[in-house]
Amino acid sequence: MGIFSFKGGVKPASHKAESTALPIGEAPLAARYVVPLHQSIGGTPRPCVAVGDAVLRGQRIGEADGWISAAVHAPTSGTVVAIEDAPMPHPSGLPALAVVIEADGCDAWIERQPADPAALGPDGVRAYLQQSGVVGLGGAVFPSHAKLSAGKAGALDELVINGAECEPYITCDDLLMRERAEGIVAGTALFRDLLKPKRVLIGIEDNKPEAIAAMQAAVAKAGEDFAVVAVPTRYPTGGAKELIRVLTGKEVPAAQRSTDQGVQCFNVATAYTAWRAVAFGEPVTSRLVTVTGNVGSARNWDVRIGTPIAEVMALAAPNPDTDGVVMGGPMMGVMLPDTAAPVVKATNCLIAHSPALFPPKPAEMPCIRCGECARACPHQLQPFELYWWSRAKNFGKAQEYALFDCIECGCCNFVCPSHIPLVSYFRFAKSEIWAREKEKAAAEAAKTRFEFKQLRDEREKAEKAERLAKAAARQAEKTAPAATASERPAPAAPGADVTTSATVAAPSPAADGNGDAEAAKKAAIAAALERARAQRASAVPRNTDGLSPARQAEIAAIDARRESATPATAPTPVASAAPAPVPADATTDEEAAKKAAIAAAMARARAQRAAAKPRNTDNLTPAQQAAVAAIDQRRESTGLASPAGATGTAAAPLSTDPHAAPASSPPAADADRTSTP
Amino acid sequence: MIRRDEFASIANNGLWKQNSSLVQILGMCPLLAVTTNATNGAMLSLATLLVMALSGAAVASLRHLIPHEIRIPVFILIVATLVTMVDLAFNAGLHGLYLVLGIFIPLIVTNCIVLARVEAFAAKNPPLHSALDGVFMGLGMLWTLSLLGGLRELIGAGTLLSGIELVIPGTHALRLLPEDYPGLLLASLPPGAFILLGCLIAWKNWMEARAARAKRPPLPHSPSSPAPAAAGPQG
Amino acid sequence: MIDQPAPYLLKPASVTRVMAQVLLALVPGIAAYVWWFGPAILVQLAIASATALAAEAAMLGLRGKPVGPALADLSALVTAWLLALTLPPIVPWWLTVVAVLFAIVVAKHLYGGLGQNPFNPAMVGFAVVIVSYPALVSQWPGISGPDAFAAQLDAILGHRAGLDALTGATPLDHLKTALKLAEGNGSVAAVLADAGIYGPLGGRGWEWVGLGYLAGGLFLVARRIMTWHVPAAYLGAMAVLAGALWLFDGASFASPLFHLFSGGTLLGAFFIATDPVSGSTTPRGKLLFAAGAATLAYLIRVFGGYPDGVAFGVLLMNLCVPLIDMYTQPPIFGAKAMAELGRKEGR
Amino acid sequence: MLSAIAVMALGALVLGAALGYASIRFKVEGDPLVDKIDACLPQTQCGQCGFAGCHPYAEAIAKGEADINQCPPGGEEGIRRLADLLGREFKPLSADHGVEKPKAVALIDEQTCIGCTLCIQACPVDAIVGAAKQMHTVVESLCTGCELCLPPCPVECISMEPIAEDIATWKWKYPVTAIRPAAATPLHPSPAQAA
Amino acid sequence: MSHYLFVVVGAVLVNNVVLVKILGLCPFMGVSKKLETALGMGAATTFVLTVATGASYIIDHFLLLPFGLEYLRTLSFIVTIAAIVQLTEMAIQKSSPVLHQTLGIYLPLITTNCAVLGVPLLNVTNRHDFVESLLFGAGSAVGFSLVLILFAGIRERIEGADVPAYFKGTAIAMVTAGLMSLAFMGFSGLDRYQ
Amino acid sequence: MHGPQPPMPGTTPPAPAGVIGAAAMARCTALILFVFVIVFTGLLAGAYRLTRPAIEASAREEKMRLINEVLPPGSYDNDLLADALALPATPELGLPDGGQVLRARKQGRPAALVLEAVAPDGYAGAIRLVLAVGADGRLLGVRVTQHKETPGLGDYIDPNKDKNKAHPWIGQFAGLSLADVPASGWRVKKDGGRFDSVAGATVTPRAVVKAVKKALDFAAARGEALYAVSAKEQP
Ligand SMILES: Cc1cc2nc3c(=O)[nH]c(=O)nc-3n(C[C@H](O)[C@H](O)[C@H](O)COP(=O)(O)O)c2cc1C
Ligand SMILES: Cc1cc2nc3c(=O)[nH]c(=O)nc-3n(C[C@H](O)[C@H](O)[C@H](O)COP(=O)(O)O)c2cc1C
Ligand SMILES: Cc1cc2nc3c(=O)[nH]c(=O)nc-3n(C[C@H](O)[C@H](O)[C@H](O)COP(=O)(O)O)c2cc1C
Ligand SMILES: Cc1cc2nc3c(=O)[nH]c(=O)nc-3n(C[C@H](O)[C@H](O)[C@H](O)CO)c2cc1C
Ligand code: SF4
Ligand code: SF4
Ligand code: SF4
Ligand code: SF4
Ligand code: FES
Repeated sequence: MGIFSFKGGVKPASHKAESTALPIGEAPLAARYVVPLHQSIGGTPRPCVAVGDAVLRGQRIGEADGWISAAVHAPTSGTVVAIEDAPMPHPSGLPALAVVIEADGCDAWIERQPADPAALGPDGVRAYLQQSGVVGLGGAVFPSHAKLSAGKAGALDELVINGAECEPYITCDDLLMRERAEGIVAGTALFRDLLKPKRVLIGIEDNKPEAIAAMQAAVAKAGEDFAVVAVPTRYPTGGAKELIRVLTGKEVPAAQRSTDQGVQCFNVATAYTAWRAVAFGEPVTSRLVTVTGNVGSARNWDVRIGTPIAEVMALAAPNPDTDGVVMGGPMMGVMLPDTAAPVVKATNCLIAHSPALFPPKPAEMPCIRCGECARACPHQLQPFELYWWSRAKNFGKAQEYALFDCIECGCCNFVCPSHIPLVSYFRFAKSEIWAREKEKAAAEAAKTRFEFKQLRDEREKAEKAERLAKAAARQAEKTAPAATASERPAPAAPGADVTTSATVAAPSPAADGNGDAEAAKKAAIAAALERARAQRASAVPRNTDGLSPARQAEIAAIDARRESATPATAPTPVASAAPAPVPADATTDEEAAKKAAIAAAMARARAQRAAAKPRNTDNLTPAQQAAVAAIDQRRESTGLASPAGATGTAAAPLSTDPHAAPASSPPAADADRTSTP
Repeated sequence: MIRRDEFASIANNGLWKQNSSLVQILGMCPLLAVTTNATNGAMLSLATLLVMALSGAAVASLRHLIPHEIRIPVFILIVATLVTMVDLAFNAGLHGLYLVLGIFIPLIVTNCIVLARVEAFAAKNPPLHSALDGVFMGLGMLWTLSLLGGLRELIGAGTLLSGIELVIPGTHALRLLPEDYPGLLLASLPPGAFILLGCLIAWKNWMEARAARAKRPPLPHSPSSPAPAAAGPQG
Repeated sequence: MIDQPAPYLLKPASVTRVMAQVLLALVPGIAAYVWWFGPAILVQLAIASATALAAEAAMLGLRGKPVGPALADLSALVTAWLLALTLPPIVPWWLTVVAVLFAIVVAKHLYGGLGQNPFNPAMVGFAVVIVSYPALVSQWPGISGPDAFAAQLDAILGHRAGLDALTGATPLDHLKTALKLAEGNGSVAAVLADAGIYGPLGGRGWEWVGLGYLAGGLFLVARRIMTWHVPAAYLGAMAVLAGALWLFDGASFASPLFHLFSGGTLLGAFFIATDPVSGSTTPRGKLLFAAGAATLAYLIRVFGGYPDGVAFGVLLMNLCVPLIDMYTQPPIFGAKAMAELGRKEGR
Repeated sequence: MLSAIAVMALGALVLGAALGYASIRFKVEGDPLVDKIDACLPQTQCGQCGFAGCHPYAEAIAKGEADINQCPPGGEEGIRRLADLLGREFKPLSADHGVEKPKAVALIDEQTCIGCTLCIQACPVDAIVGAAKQMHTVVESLCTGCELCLPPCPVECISMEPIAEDIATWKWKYPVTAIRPAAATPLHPSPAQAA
Repeated sequence: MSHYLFVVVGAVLVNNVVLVKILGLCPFMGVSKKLETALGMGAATTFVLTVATGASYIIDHFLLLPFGLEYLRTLSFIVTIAAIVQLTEMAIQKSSPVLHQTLGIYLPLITTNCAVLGVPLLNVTNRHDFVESLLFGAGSAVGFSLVLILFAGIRERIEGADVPAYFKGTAIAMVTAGLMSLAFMGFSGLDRYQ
Repeated sequence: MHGPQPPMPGTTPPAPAGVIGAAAMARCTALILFVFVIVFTGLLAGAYRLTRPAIEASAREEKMRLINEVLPPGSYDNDLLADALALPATPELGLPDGGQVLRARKQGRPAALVLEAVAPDGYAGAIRLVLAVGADGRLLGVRVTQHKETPGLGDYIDPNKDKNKAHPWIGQFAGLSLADVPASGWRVKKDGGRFDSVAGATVTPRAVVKAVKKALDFAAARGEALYAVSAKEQP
């Protein structure tokens, strides 16, 4: 087992002894739990309980929303008293949606049923872990099930279990390994069975001899061939990429996933919780939290998710000069704007901050390009260049210098003789770039829609002119009276032709009267068939086919609403794709026939789509779908939406990550209604 | 003919607002190369002024005859002809200065500001306006070049208007600083020219910022403010 | 609630500490200087320091920045000392003032102050005065004990009448002029043996000053104030170039040892080319920068119009720094894997 | 005299021939610059720049008929991008064309909306949904905030709502530096603001 | 032979067109904001300048001198240069529209780049022969490109610097050019063996 | 004028028309350009004719001005410029490419030679000189015509730059002859000779002194012969 090393890194004083003196303590029950729905990377779970519902510990209260998302559970038994925006342990201090549970004190579990991985099969286990809310507890809170499938490179070479815990002050993994090593090994075995790696490596920094011994013993006891490796103590060895480098010699670039290099990395606590979930049927409802810093008694506590941080801090008796609470370690943690915020799955450590413990930073001086930061950077970036360009808001240049390879470990910041808050500049630059990219994508989309609209307007104008000309011609020639029938038989909504028109379909069955061109004949037949089907599909066809899918969906919703609100109006208008049955005119022009054929084909396609999914939202982006759904919900809450709109539709996912927003499935009821004439 | 406001705007543009040297950063080569003293700067500016005024007038008169595609070659032709005439005149009349200014007289042809004005102004305006524009652009150049040249020789050697004897025989330079002033030779060398011009541009920025600050709309409580009328019903 | 971003731990380091160590490292060289050439240099250091601090304070004030912390960083003093050490100790006081003003005002503060200047301020100051007052800046004092101090002070105050007695050519300048005048029949060996201004390593006296700088420089390398790259590449390139020409024609070109120990070579290698702000920052870039600066310094001192080329070499390489840095970025973490990926996808 | 004219005439002929040949040989069509400029514009299509949308404005810039500082929605950032692309000096937003405002979306008061569809026709990016005589709604994520739908509405039921920040859209702020940049020019509130 | 080397070294470094001879400053200031454009402009100018020196030598020696028409030098040189520039522009526009766009208005401005007319005129004053003329032209062009590119590199960097407000932009660029010119003074004397 | 062509929708097939139009257009513009070239060249030629006499006169005057600095105007009565001799390559005068000798005569008798000389070993390259040597071997005057010595240091050899206006350094040579000054005296004082130099800049004067001495030697050796050759037959 070769130990490799990575360049850079720093060695701050570790301050781990303070909180390892006492064993893990069980935090007392709180009266009230605030369980945020968004606790992992990816989609925001949808609440699946209602205010007033009674819940048991381990009961699912938030449903995973997509593949990169994990369920959220009640931390104790009690009553749901609110589903509302609550303060979050987030540097912004902004609130987010949470389920508030008032504990009943019984702390009763749901019925816990161990799962049998063999019976479930790999996919079953992954789904089970997702349902159990197992996410990475090493800090990134990435849903673990998503990391448990092999990558592009095929079979995995190494599975790395991360027990490095390199940040100062934090000891929760240390204590977990000391006291619950067997569970970690069992969890590791579970991961091993899913990923089938050639080797399993458990990396622990050599400043935790007890943990190493405990893990070695547990591995031996379980009879596994996992290698427990003591790695040199240096921050940030615990970073997944650094640990992988140290244990395997492989470097995973920022633009790649570790599985592409045949490695996957999990935190020890993740393995432990996964094992608890599978072997005992216990979803993630608590986690170990190191409470330390400027406190009377530093210790690790097993804390329920959702416990207000202030209550957890109180357990450690903070000293009076405490002036803030840092969540996470002193290198990467964030100062919490509000200690009413709850403990979440990412809360590994709470440090009471005081000026004595963490002296206020000296004033920022200009960068003298001394290069200390570059020497300390574990990713071999040039932090001072990143800083130079981030400060000047030249984000293009910052990206040229690999801004997004920065893992925000803070090493550069730690060594800088000018005390520049480098990481803050990088975070600023990154979030600006993301915002800009979002804006750019939005602009691009707006442009496409704008161009589409222009095209449509033009086409409409042209068609209208053509129609007028033809009508004039017909008048002049005094052709068959059948041909002079009105263009639109009894439109249900008289105003509809103002907004949109059936221009595409207008000249549809143009040539059904004559058989000189084969194409024309075929087109005619197709068009006739089409018309028939369309007529079948809706009693009163409306010309809504020129609409964008978004608008069609909207109209459907509005119609539904109207229907329920004022039942006296016209018979069930439904979004459909009926071509306007414009009577054939007498022209024998081949071109017209061809056009007609195309138009008919298009109309057919559209009609089919419409028939299958009346709410034509399928080609919207998830974000737009989410937006539409949100509108629905708004209406619903103002009592405007139809019951049809409410059935089956999930409650609005107040997405925090628009890109991962759910694809709201169309309500089945609508589909049924449309297909039944 | 020409209206007063037009005249004022042409003059302001040439002398200050669109000053070729400080704002447009065109015509840099003579600006920096010949300003080792005020005399050279002024004389070359006069030559340029002459060319600009004449070429402005010529192009403006001929602008309707010149097809768009070949306007650049024709402009160059006109300018080059005029420059050569000026060159001949200097050679004949001010031979000493002619030798000092060297290739910078023929280089008036490529003085970016000449072609830039012809293209941007004379091609679109009547002859009188164009000639005036040339004159004022030239005057703008004149004061900047003289100022820069004066500063350079003053800092460099402590004198002013050295080389004047080449223009007006019998006169001689003024010595403004004491005889034992050591002189900062750098000012007379190319680096000094660049750095001093940088300072002049900064000075202009400062003047403009000051002017802008003075022109700021007065505070709302000031009675003379015309704005409150438009402030809406609450106001 | 305090509002500070992570990390909450900082290493005890500061710009002041860095600069103070640089100043400290200059002390051995200065001591040797005083020993051989008299205390006039101390007067110049004082003039330069006072001017630098005043100019720095004035510029900070004009730009509306807090004056205190910026003065306390000592960077202006480093600039002032290095500048004073590159000028002859007997130049008139106003010349030192002009040089320092150019260094601090033009080269440093017009670019935004500490850390942002693309050119080495001290060398800008030096170049300005050598271009403007070549005569004054090429008059160096001969070896003199403390007894010459009065005359030197007189020269500094501007009374330069009896100067000829004080001054002598520097070894580099003397060698160059002597070789040129002799028109082919003079050899380096003959010149070096002839005049009493040469020692076993370089110029007499100057070699000790150089050794002082070397000691200080090694101290800085040991304290990790700077890395080995710049001095090593600087001295290496100088030695290789001088050695090659010396081997090619030993009569017309002095030995590498002579070049290493005369002029500003050692000061340049350890204190000037190492300026972190205006120099290159990547490891390979530092090698390139220093080697380039040394090459130019050698070419200028041997073939060019100035007695020594250290300042111009550094300034000319300062010009190239953005490009050097851009093209010598070290590979970042995982770059190899990315390159492999690229290769695979390319196929 | 004659020799001079002859020499120059000869030169003119040769060069003229070369240029004539080249102009045919190297003929190009289209202007990729317009697309690049267009990509720098926010695509709000609001017309505040004085053109019928972003693309026409881009064309005008490319032709040199419009300055780069006429697009308020793009703001300073947009002007900077254009200046960068075109190698020009940055200049502040031209006051004639409006001011930079925080991003907002249109909101239709659904109780008041009479379903006249006028706003639908006005919206350049199809962000309003609804059919005749039915209430209309703005799809928030599609709305660019161009305000073009405001004037046509006969019952004035559309208002602009600034977009509020939430955790997902929250951005890390520019670090406050201890050494403050040069004292900013004092803020003079404009009369309208004060009123 | 070695005197050709000195012609080139002299033109590139010692008597650099921009920093010492002070020619071609408008493009030097105008096209140096970005490295990419500087590279493009450098390449274009190098080409035009080299061709222009060759062409003007031929014109001078075979058309003007034989007929005693020295006074037509300026006129004939500039017209030739304008034509060469236009040809180059068309060729670039065809072959690399991107380059053409980034160079924008500056390509036609090569015509009014003093260096392009100044170098042929200097060739005449210095009585260079054909090879020397070409070398001097190419050397000057390389010198122009060199300093343009270095300057662009520095300007990109000081874009991020906290330059005093009134010096932002052109003013500080001028100062930088001055300091560059100062650095280039270090080369003086290197061509004295010429 | 240049009103736009009315568009004719639908009738003209656009592409071919464009090509034909372009060709015709090209011919037309080429013609216009041609006419412009002819006209402006004509103008220029006219201007040249007008100014030529003046230019020639001032060129002559310029040359005479320099000569008069080294040769007192009254000391000759012939047309100096007409009495010129072209020298082939003359290493004695440091002229590798040859040069010119002017012969001053008074009443037909040799009065003085005006020689060009080059000191190749100046501090920063060659220094070009003009000197007048009387028929008696006495130096009448020396002037530097071209040099690249360091401004402010080595340039005191040029009387215009010399700080000592009353007794410029170059004035030391007037009146000296080989007979007055022994060979060892033709050095700067620092080297034991009789010529002053400025401390810190002795390379330059050394070069000049050496060149002057060589020129005197040359005049002594070849003077007779040079006076003898007629202007028509070249040596
Ligand atoms: C958008 C996104 C998608 C990811 N998809 C996968 C995936 O499909 N499979 C997987 O093994 N890991 C996946 N990951 C996880 C990362 O590759 C990485 O293993 C994980 O974030 C390691 O934690 P760290 O960020 O703390 O280093 C994904 C990460 C992100 C951000
Ligand atoms: C600078 C840095 C330090 C980290 N330190 C640790 C650590 O000490 N222990 C740990 O388990 N994860 C640490 N992580 C998180 C790991 O990168 C990675 O996300 C985790 O090991 C993946 O396991 P998980 O998905 O089970 O959380 C660190 C991340 C970073 C960026
Ligand atoms: C930048 C510089 C330029 C110089 N220029 C000249 C010069 O033009 N002429 C000259 O004679 N000496 C010049 N010198 C001085 C010579 O290098 C040399 O030191 C001097 O001529 C020796 O004179 P001395 O014997 O009087 O000390 C210059 C020196 C320096 C540093
Ligand atoms: C190792 C080291 C070398 C330095 N060398 C110089 C120098 O050569 N010239 C100078 O002006 N400042 C020097 N400084 C000081 C400082 O970096 C300089 O003033 C900045 O360039 C001003 O922004 C040096 C500093 C250090 C740490
Ligand atoms: S450690 Fe600080 S001062 Fe040094 S280069 Fe990095 S950012 Fe600049
Ligand atoms: S925070 Fe980023 S730049 Fe700084 S050391 Fe860590 S990875 Fe490198
Ligand atoms: S102002 Fe801006 S967003 Fe509005 S149309 Fe013009 S370019 Fe587009
Ligand atoms: S809804 Fe209104 S504000 Fe929004 S994009 Fe459409 S027209 Fe503009
Ligand atoms: S004036 Fe010389 S390039 Fe513009």
